[in-house]
Amino acid sequence: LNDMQMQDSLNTYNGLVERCFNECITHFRAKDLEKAETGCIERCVTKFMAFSQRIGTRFQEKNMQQATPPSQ
Amino acid sequence: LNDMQMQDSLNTYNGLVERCFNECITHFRAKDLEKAETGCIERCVTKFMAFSQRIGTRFQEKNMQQATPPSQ
Amino acid sequence: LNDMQMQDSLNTYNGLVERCFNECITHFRAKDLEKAETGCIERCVTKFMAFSQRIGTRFQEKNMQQATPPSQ
Amino acid sequence: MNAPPNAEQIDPVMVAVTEMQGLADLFSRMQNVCWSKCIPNVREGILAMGEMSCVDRCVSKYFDVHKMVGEKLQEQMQKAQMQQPGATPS
Amino acid sequence: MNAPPNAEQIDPVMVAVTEMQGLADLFSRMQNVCWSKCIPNVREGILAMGEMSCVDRCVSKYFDVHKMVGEKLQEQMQKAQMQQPGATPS
Amino acid sequence: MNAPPNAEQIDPVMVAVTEMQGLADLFSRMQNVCWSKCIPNVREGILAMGEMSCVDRCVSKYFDVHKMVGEKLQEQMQKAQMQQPGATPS
Repeated sequence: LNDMQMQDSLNTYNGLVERCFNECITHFRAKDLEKAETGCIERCVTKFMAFSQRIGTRFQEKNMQQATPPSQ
Repeated sequence: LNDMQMQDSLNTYNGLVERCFNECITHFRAKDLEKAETGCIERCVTKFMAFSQRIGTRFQEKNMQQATPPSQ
Repeated sequence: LNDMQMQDSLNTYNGLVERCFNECITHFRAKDLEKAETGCIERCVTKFMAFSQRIGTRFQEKNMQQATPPSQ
Repeated sequence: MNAPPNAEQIDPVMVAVTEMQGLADLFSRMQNVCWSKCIPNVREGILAMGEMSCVDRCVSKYFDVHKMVGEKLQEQMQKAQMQQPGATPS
Repeated sequence: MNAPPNAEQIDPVMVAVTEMQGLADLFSRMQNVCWSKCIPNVREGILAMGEMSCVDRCVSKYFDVHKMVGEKLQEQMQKAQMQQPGATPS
Repeated sequence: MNAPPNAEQIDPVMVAVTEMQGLADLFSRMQNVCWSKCIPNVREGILAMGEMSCVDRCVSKYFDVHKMVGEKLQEQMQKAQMQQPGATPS
């Protein structure tokens, strides 16, 4: 279970990298990141964190609402 | 193995939800599903079941055809 | 670990099939592959192998560069 | 697979783990879908008002669709078990 | 996890499980691809005639591509083992 | 895999496996992204010069983004732990 959580956060991390890369990196004329790109990445991460927190809260609210307690 | 099957059907289920959501939900002006959306979801599930049955049958035919019996 | 590697190469294989299918198969007027399609698949696999080798080499270079030796 | 004989078929721990994985999978798909539906760009590092309410509604609708698909699936499977269609024209 | 010591390296059960997972992965990818290639919309809750034959051909072609890619991969890997290219211009 | 009973919670083998899976996941995502960004078609069976340098730069940038996202994430999480926002307007 612990391993699963580690796995999960790794997936989130790698997923975020992919997302922000796709969002912010549009050309390959040079091998280093440009100023505009690093700025975009920063905003992307910050925004994703805000998004993630909000969607996580809503998800849990909904999930609790929906869950019927098992009768054991 | 049993767990794997459970996992598989969960993936199919969650995948279907994603598919039909993308297909049928196009705006977020309200938080409840509209009539047009629920109708679309229903057709989406029915159609997917038909699709799934057909593709599953064809897949198994092909898979058997291709499989050479192991000589053990 | 061994199983994981097997799993990985299976994923790569299946991923390549999907990639080349999407790249090369554009219509379903017949059930057999056409000449243009098989040619495209061949180039797709060859190109992917070249791509894969190059990106793998670059990845390892970068990964080694970045890795700080663990202090145990 | 040579686990103690009787715990094999319905291991409650595995059921719980699978359920959690199902929930995690649901969440991660919902997250992807709602991001692409509600977040058109990252020109700002904060969520705009409209984006916030879009996210809220997206979650709400996603849960509704999830529930509806589940019900519909069960209904369809029951129907399928009862009539069992045979002919499949090509 | 408490498996008999020496069955560790090439556990036939694991091989079978991996094969099944490979097949499941193949199926699920094929399903996604053929859905997106053959089912343009869900305006009707049934498969149209044209969609049915598209699905059949899609499966057929997918298997052919799968087989072809496998053969081509093996051929390429053998070639690669024989010549081993060194220079990679940047 | 036959670890001593109490090493259960932080099994170093599992940590290593997870790390490797993380790396494999990173590689596979990078491979997909760089393929779609750098390889516009397969009209030729070889990598063109421009494609090669695109791949090299893509890998380089991907690693940089990976590193940057990691740093930014940690920074954000520390900030979040310090202020703990309460109100979430809908």
